[in-house]
Amino acid sequence: MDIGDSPEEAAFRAQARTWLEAHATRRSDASRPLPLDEHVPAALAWQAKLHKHGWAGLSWPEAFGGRGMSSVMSTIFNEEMAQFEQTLGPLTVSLGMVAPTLMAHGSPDQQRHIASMLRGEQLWCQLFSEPGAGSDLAALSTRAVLDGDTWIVNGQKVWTSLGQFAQYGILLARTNPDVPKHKGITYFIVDMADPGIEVRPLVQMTGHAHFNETFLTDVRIPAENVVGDVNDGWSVARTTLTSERSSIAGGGAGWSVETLIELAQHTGRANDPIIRQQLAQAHCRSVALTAMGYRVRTAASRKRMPGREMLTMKLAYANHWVATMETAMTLLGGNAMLAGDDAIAEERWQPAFLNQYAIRLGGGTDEVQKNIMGELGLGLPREPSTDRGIAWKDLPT
Amino acid sequence: MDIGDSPEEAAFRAQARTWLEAHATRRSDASRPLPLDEHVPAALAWQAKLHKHGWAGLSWPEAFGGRGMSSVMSTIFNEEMAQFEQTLGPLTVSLGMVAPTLMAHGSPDQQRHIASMLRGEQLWCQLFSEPGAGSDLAALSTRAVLDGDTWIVNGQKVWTSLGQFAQYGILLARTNPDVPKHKGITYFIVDMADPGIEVRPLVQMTGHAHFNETFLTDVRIPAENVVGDVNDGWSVARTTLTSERSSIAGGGAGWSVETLIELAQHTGRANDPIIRQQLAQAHCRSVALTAMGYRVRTAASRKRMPGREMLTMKLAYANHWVATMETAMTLLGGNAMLAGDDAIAEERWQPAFLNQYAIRLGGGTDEVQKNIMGELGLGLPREPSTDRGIAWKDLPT
Amino acid sequence: MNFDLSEEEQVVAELAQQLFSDLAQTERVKEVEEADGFDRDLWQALADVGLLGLCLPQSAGGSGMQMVALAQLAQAQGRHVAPVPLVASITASMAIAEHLPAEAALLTATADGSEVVTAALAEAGANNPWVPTVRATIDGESVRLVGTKPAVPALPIASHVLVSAVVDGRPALALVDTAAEGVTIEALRTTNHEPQGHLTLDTAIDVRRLVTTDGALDGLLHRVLIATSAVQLGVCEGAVAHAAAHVSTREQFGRPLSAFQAVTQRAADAYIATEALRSTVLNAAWQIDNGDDPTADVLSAAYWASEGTQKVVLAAQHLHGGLGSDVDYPVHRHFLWGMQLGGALGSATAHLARLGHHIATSAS
Amino acid sequence: MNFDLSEEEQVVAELAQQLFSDLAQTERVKEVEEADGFDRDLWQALADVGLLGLCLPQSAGGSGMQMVALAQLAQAQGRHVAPVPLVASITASMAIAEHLPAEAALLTATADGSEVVTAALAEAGANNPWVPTVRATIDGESVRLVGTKPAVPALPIASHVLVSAVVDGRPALALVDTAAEGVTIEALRTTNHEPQGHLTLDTAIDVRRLVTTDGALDGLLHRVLIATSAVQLGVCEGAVAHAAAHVSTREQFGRPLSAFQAVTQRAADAYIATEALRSTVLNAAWQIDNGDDPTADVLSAAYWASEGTQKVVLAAQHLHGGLGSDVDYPVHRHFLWGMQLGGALGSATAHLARLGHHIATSAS
Repeated sequence: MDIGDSPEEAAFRAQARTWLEAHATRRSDASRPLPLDEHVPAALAWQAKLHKHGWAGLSWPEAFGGRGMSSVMSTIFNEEMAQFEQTLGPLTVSLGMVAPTLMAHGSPDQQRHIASMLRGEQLWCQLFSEPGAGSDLAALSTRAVLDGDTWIVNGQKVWTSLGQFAQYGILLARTNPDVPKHKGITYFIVDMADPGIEVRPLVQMTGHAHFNETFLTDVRIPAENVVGDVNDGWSVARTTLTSERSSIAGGGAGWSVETLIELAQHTGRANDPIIRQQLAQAHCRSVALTAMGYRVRTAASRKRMPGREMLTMKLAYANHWVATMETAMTLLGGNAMLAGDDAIAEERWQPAFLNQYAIRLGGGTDEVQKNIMGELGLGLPREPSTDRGIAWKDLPT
Repeated sequence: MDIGDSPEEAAFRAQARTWLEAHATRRSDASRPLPLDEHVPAALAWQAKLHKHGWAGLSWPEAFGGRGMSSVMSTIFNEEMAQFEQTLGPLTVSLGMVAPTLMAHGSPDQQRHIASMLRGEQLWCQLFSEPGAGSDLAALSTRAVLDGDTWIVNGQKVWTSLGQFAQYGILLARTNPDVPKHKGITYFIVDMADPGIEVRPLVQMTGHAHFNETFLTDVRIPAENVVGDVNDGWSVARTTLTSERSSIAGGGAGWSVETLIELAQHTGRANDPIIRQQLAQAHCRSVALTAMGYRVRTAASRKRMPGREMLTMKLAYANHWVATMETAMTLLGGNAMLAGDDAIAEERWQPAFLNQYAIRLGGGTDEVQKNIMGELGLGLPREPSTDRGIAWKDLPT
Repeated sequence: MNFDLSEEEQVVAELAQQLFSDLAQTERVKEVEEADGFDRDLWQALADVGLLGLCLPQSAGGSGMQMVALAQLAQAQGRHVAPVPLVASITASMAIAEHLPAEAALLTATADGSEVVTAALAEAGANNPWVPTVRATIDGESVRLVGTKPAVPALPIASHVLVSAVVDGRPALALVDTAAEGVTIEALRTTNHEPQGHLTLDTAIDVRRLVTTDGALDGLLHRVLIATSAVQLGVCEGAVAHAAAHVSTREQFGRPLSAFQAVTQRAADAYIATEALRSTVLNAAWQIDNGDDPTADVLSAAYWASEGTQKVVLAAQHLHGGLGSDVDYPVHRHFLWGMQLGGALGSATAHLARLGHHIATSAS
Repeated sequence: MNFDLSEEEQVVAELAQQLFSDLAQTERVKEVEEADGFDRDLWQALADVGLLGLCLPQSAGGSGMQMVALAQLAQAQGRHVAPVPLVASITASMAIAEHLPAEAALLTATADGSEVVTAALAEAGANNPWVPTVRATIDGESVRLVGTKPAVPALPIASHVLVSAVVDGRPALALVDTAAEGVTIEALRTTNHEPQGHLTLDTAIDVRRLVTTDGALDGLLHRVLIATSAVQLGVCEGAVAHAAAHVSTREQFGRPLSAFQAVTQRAADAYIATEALRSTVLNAAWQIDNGDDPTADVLSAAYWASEGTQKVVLAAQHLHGGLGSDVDYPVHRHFLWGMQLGGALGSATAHLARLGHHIATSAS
């Protein structure tokens, strides 16, 4: 066991830091997140720059335009990049979910998108969730019917992150209602410019609209846009969902304890023993996340699938987020719920607090994750399912 | 709304206090619980004395030898009695569970036991739980077969509190295996002196044996000892179980916050802000329990069934117990786990801590209670049952 | 001993519930949110049935009731998340009636709905409302007030504000006309759309508007804390009801969400927290009206209100899944109210710290 | 970056697991509990395969390994709740080897199993082991030691004890022969049957047995905390495994307990707490061996060990229902060990308080 950088890793880290110092802006107290409509083009431009200088797709296979390095190297680069203002947040779906799925299941033609993503030319969104299918994603009812060599799609999707900015989407639709729910789903690539697609922003409590509802009316998708086999979309989707969980967990230690300590100092509470206790707890959670991260990365670099570690880390991360926000809200006191320009450090704490549901729900609710953990981690038998083997069309609605 | 005593209640309280001062020993720092084998006869003697002086069965109907007063009066007496060393703890099953059941379901002959209990002449125990039937009590497999006018019983029971001291037991046994599990159970009175009964103490972590295993081998029970109807024992048992829940919840505010504050002072930690925070939390829990008690008593005195209030209180009480014990263990620090004579205030904290499972499990686990609360309090539909309508003998084992 | 409501208290509870369910329906609440966050029609309706004067003396056109009755009204408001400054105006007017009986005209105006009064109690920083920072200096017939108060509820719509201040090292209450010279109000946006304002004072009032009676600030804080806790109780009830309805009807994996134990257990936890709050709020309200020293009971209820409400509204939110945060669904208002009110006069940890000091001191 | 065990560390883990599963079976553990709580056969077996000398220098017959390896051994012990004073003896002997190299004979005797050593670190009252209370006074070649130490692990069976003391206001370590004059040992009964003793000192030692090196006490405390945390990790693993087996086989209401979500969710929480402990213990062990200042990492792991282990063993206990407390079922030992070890060198809140001070100081 050796947590430190090997000499090769240390050299790479130094090289990364030097390049970043020259090409990016170091984070400071004055750093503020960009509004969404500026953040998306900025992230694409940053990705293009990374690609131009050879820092994109570090651990991706060379065949897909990557550098073929170990995943430890890309983590090192991300650790260094996290100290700068430039982020790739809006590209999470594209780089973290779509690209790995296309690498595993895409046709050669479809895989050509990967290079475009790597160059920062494409933004993708995910059209999976539906108003009637949340945790039970496979119950989805958006229909796709084959007409010659074109699929005609009708239905409604929800929680489409950045749908208003995306050029492409990955879409799950039901192509055979006469078989059990998991067996009649197909995975498509859809062009978001198709006239049948209408994206409507969902205003959240924060007043922002990160998410959208997406209405699909006679959307026409060419047959070659099916990823994997027709009716086998569920197994393709599993790759995407596993990648989603990794990117949420991999969000890193998230709210750094330093930021929380600063808030405590700023509000004059850093010496309050109760607050200090909470700061120390935050530190403990963050140490655990960091150490869990070591395990995930070690497994990944040895080509083991870090499934259990990832699940644990995702749940630990959600707990950390919620508990940290509670401390922050306590520190902000009567001012915690001031909105808009009146808020203290508004762009940081309050929306993050109100958005905690996204951490808890995204990539599967805590409850669903714990059930999976019971099976994978503890070898517990599954809860009996009441809908196994029943054709989708015969399920109660 | 009026939380205080009415003039009549205040007069009764004063009268009770005067009598107790004259006949009982006020609790002090030197007070120590008696060992079990002294506690049982002492409780019976105390009950006899209460009866002799007209303080027994205060809220029981006069027909059963009670005084027919409102339940508020008996609570007032119990509140006053709690400040004295004398307790009726070992009679909880007799007075709190068996007597109400016999009042509701017993034959006139069976109801004659009630007067004996009131006079402190009888100790009862409960023979319900089995090694193979815990939360799922109705799955019990102790069999009773009718032979002429005598039932022959064979089986094994567990968690028999004070079984080694009891003269009588209440027993659930299966009398018809060919119907669904709740429908083939009969409720019996059993004489614990029957030669077929063997009571074996269960040593717990505390080193004490409050509980027993009870083995029943060809135990002969006369037909007139059936309480209620044959095969209708489940509905009789519901009365007993509801009473059990009440007596656990009614245990009062339990570990008084004063005792915890004393421990904090004794260990020199009363000014530690973190400890003080925990003391304050304990106080808040205790205020909530006290106020919940007002609601339960008000409902009872108006002849409303305080089912939901009781459930809530039982769960709140279990939470209070566990959290209080955690604070106590923190205060005791390195000495917390010293055993026997080496323990600090051993009879108080450590066994109580180790015994927390009894609070959490007795009268139904927390999980079972919360499911009931979902139904009763929130009107949620029940979880689908996988064994409804199946004959007991056909259930998987 | 009787923990049931009296007939009079029951009438208040029913009247309030009826009024809010008629007049504070979701569509109307939304409309008001998009305007200035104060429903004047509802306010007038509350005045017309006598609920704004509920706790004022009969001489001022009131019904002379107390905290247990006010808790019923506040609870019904919370259940419907109705946008009116009930707690602020009624508790402030109770303090005025008690300590400044000469202000009869103002009291009548608050009872008939024509004027709103409020109190400025929160403090900047660690928010310890028991130790005011506004300085009051008596100079003959006049009192000079200098200082600031953050996030005062209803300030932009109030005609008068009762300001907690310190005079000669002791707490006092000063009644200030919001239109007077030297009174600066900066209106604030809050996440739950409730009107609030920062107050800056560099002004003078008549000495007859200064209350220096022992315990006056404590009494007002107790009432505000418990009336606010009662609103939170209503907020919890509403949140739990929304969540129970949602999980009973929403199906996943072929059965309603409520048929999953993980869901039931979380909903039951929310139910227990709500019941603990209900019991402690009623107890504290009664103790304020009748007890010797209600401090420990008030702080206990305030703790359950801050800590418990946060748990309950988070659970309700979580049980709604993504829908919970969509502003087109009503449950998010309960969440925002729960969060807003929880921190208003100190967090759960602040209540515990004060209570810890109180019980450790009383015990020794 | 490689968080996997090295080949050498892997060998230790496997050897330890093999030995404990062969020699520390439930029946044997019970037998030892009923005697004096020290399994001498197992101790000798550990010595024979070289595990008692695992972290001693080769000159003393040891293997010269460090905390990551010791954590493997301690974890395997915890998994089997094996009654031997491993942590006490190995960490004390590591400190002796580091600071008192002249004690070669004693080190050889600890490595070959013929003698047990321990350290007296806990303090009475609030139990702050970082500030010792035993007073050491140097008088030429001799050092006078006066004071008491509560609940010292393995004291009744130890030949020597390393006592934390204060000399001229600075912490020190003093090596004391338990048979010397002026050394009083009062053997204690503990709930988990582990031998412990109260130590009273009014004695003198040779000045060459006093360690005044800067950081010696901190170093020893770090090692004891992390080795103990590793035992707790093993205790958690064992408890979770028992609980998973129980809920998978025990049927209620026609299906295994594990098919109830309330059960699965609680078991999953225990699993997460165990994994957090695993990650932080390994991290802290590595930091002790290689880092600059391991304090924050050590305290974080100790927090997870105290707080998390208590949660895990309570959950395992609860999931066993009444059986959990029956001394004939093995899971109760995990409960008792978890509770015993959690308070040994300060509670979770004490670790947090120290950590809070440390990070607030480092940050400013």
